[in-house]
Amino acid sequence: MSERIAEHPILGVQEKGALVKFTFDGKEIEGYEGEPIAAALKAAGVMVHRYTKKEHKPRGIFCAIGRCTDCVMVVDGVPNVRTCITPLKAGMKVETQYGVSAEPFDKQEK
Amino acid sequence: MKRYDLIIVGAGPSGLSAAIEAAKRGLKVVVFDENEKPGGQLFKQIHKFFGSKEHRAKVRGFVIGKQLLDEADEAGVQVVLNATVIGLYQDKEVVVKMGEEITHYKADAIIIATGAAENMVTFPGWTLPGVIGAGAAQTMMNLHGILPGKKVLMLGSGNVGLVVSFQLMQCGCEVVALVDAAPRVGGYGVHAAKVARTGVPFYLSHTIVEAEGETEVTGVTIAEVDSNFAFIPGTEKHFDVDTICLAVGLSPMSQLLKMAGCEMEDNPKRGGQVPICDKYGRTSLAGVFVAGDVSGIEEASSAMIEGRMAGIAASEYLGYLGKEEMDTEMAALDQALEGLRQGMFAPKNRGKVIEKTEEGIEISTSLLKNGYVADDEIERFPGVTHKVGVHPVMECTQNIPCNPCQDACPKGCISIGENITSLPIVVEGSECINCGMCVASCSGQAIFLVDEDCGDGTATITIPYEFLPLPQEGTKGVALGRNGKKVCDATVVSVKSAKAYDKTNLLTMRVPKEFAMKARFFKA
Amino acid sequence: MSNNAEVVVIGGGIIGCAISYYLAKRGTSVICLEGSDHFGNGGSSRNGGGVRQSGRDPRELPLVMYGIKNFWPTLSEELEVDCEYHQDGNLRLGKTEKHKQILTGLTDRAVKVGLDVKMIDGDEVRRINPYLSDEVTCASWCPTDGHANPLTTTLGYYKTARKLGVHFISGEKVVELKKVKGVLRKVVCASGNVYEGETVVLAAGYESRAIAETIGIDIPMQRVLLEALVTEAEPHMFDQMLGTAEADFYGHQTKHGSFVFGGSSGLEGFTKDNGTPICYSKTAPCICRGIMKYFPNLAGAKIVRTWAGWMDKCADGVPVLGKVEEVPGLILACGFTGHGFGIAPGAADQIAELITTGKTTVDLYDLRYDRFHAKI
Amino acid sequence: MNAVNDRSRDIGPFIPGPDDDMLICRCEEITKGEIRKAVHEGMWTLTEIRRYLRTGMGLCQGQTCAKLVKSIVARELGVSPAELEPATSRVPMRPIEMRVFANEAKEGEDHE
Repeated sequence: MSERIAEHPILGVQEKGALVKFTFDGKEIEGYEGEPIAAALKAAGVMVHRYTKKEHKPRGIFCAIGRCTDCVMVVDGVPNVRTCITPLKAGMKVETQYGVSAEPFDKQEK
Repeated sequence: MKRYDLIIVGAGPSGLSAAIEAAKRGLKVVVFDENEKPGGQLFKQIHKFFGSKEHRAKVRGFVIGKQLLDEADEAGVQVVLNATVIGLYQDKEVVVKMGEEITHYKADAIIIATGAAENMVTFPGWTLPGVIGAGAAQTMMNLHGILPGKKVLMLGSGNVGLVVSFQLMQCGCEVVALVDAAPRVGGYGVHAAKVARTGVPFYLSHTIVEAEGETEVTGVTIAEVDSNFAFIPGTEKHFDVDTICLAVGLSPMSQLLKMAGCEMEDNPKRGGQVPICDKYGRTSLAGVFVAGDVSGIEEASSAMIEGRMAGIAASEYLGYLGKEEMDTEMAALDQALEGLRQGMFAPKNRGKVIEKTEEGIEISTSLLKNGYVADDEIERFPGVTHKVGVHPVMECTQNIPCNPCQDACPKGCISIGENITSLPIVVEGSECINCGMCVASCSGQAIFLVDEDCGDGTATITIPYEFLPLPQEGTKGVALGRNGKKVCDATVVSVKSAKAYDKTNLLTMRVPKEFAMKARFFKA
Repeated sequence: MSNNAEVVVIGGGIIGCAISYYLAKRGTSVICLEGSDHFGNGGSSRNGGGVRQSGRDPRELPLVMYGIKNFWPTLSEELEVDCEYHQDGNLRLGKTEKHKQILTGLTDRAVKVGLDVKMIDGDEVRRINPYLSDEVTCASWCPTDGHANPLTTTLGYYKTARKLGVHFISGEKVVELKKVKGVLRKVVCASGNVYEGETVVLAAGYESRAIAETIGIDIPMQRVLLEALVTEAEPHMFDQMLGTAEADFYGHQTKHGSFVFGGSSGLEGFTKDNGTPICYSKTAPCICRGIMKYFPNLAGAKIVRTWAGWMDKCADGVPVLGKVEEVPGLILACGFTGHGFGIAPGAADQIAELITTGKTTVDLYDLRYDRFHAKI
Repeated sequence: MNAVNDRSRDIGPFIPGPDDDMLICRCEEITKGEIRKAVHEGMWTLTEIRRYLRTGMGLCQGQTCAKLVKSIVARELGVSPAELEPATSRVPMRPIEMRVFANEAKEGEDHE
């Protein structure tokens, strides 16, 4: 089963932007321009958006409306970007966030 | 500084309704909303609304959203999207973030209509990816066309939990269980029944022991709880799921009011921290009004009326409307709001255990415990009658403010009467023409057209059907009972889709006649 | 519980809590009254966390030097709370010739009192903190300065003093001080409760003024709203405390990773309030612009919170500390003028020493209440 | 507001609970045990808890955990959650980049 809803019994076929490419941790994947980054990642099967600073625990989408800030990632080098409300653009570089950095913990100082 | 007569924060049902009323009276109104799309939660609500005509009943939430937007546009309201109000300051000043800049605005009156935020509940593993809010699920599937998960466990049997469970199934997810720590289903019985009859098991007096998984949810264990909400050992049940959806209530999102120095109170009946306000939304700060969930959690239908009230009150405050005129308008709205605040789910009845309907009929205990009315209970409700030929069977068993069915029947077969919360009855001597309008118009999907004896040993049952793929005529499958379990084999006789049905397809199935009053869902 | 104690401390901020702590440690019984609902609710929770000596008036400098030498380095262990004390120096930044003059003046005066502080040029500033922009052309550099967490430090004093038996009461707003037979004894609250002590310490920030007036003492201070902002956690950048020549911007990066920066819009003292320390809509943007001139690479850092607080600005910019000759039994500890956090341990210890022994290790003469005179 | 609150009132000893390691504040990763312990150390208001532990001070500013913290503190103090004043709300309502906060639009512009 696809992660995207092809046709919805009430909403029909949803309008989407152009299909574009972006990278997630260096891997190229596709999503629709203008949809939230989190939606494109979810469609591609990505569940873990970040690992927490203190306990290094995985987090993903939780509220999906920009409030809980659990889904933040490093986007184009900027940490703490709320992916659930940030529209996808072609060529975006999306990275898993470790603490507040895109560097995995074992490569971080201190 | 740019100044408006009225600034409204939040373009949801209450904010837009307020804006329309104020703009119609000549106020210069702007509505700021942080979202990309207006309408607030309306655009995630794809079910048909309850209420009566004046409450826009039987119209789907997202369509109401569009209607409100059109009306706002017509009235000259300026709706600014992607505009986050980051603060409410002294002198009725707001600072709004739009794109790469912030702007200061002042207004002579402000209406805060920021809605609500979801409550959360903790259990081991609640921070794992795959544990999501019910609002998140709605956002993903109804706004972004993404499946929230494939196998989902829903925690919470309030209207949100029930409605979202149904929506999850509509987009193709499997809902493995609906769980609530409370001993009774919290939401409308009709919402529960339409979920239960598809085969979703309800676990009341149960809650989550643990969400399992290393980097994401792979399973969940629930267990029964006693009256002190302590787990009963040995009652654990495990489900393989990839998603756990939390629908455990809403809290008013009143932070802007608090930061501005508005007098607040913690009112559990209104869902938490709310501004102290009168019934028209006037707060302790002169010229600052509130409307909708921010002043107390209710349905979107009530939020729209509250919004209209606040819009009118603000118009009067600024001298665009005389006091007498306001009083007249408010009287009508008071009545409309009062109409919605009736029945067993009314705010005044929150927390009360209601055992009998207004008609004196015992409420179905199975409905409250299992999500469906048991076969031996259904006959006691007035909408369930027997007749030769096709006739409506209305499995509406709780007093809720809703009456579209009585207007839907062109032949006047159905009556609710004066009291909007009354259970529908079949009008004696009326003649059903099998048009299906009642089935399609029932927001609770609780009306069926049944021909109990077609003369050949079979019966036909017409059910509302809002799933894909749509079964074709001649499809053989099974009929499920109210409890979601197979009762017999069934064949699809016809599937009707009409514009007037508004996306609710009417599926008619043929079953052996002894199952006429038992079969309520079709599974291919 | 009894309403009597050897000492009644009015004010549950860091000064009041720390005095209570150092008194309790010396075996003195203490009642500490806080007017608001929360301990540490005034300037104690609303400051930049600076623990610095440089840039201070020579009259209060010995007291803060005493505190940095004797208390700050071991405070976390003593209070059993992470005070997040960092002694990594303070850069007081300048961009113009005028700034340089101000900083040089401050530095010269501090050196005379024995502080290790010197002027450095822009290049050296950027060797210490490579993130600073080229606009910075000079700074004073004091390596023994630092910063700490005002929230945990203040509540740490409260917690530890409470454990030692100090009787803390919040929501107890003092409305009157009363003498008994010529000596201050009674502390009357809005609730109707009356507390008695042999000594009464007034450490209630700006509120001290109105309370002192009830016994005929007028402390020349004003209330000024100061604002600050906090960013999201950022990767670690630097550990120094920062300030500027004109004191228009100050702050540091916390252990948590967030930056805490205070600043001003120039309209302070004229902004109004609605009874709560509410932020002024134009200040935070102004602080942001200020910060970005010093730290261009923080432009993308997200602000998660802004806050405002009142400082008790004394007429001559240093606190009023010590006994009041004309009111036996009264001790003042207020008027810290926005820099009361770093000095708190030293000041509080000395007040406790004064109460228990009648004398102090550090001379408090320059900070006495009787110092105020007309200029001509 | 401003009710007299004697912090020496006996609320009983801190008794460790089986779910003390449950995470409550998702942003700052503060556990139930830490919150309960703070109450016994004298932090009796949500504002004090917040300042002492950082609950609700993270990226989401308490949008998710405020109600949870409130119920834990109330239970520990033996009072009703409604008696506890929520911690103050602060500008900005959502995280905002410094360059954006700094960038005040010219006055009087419209958004047609």
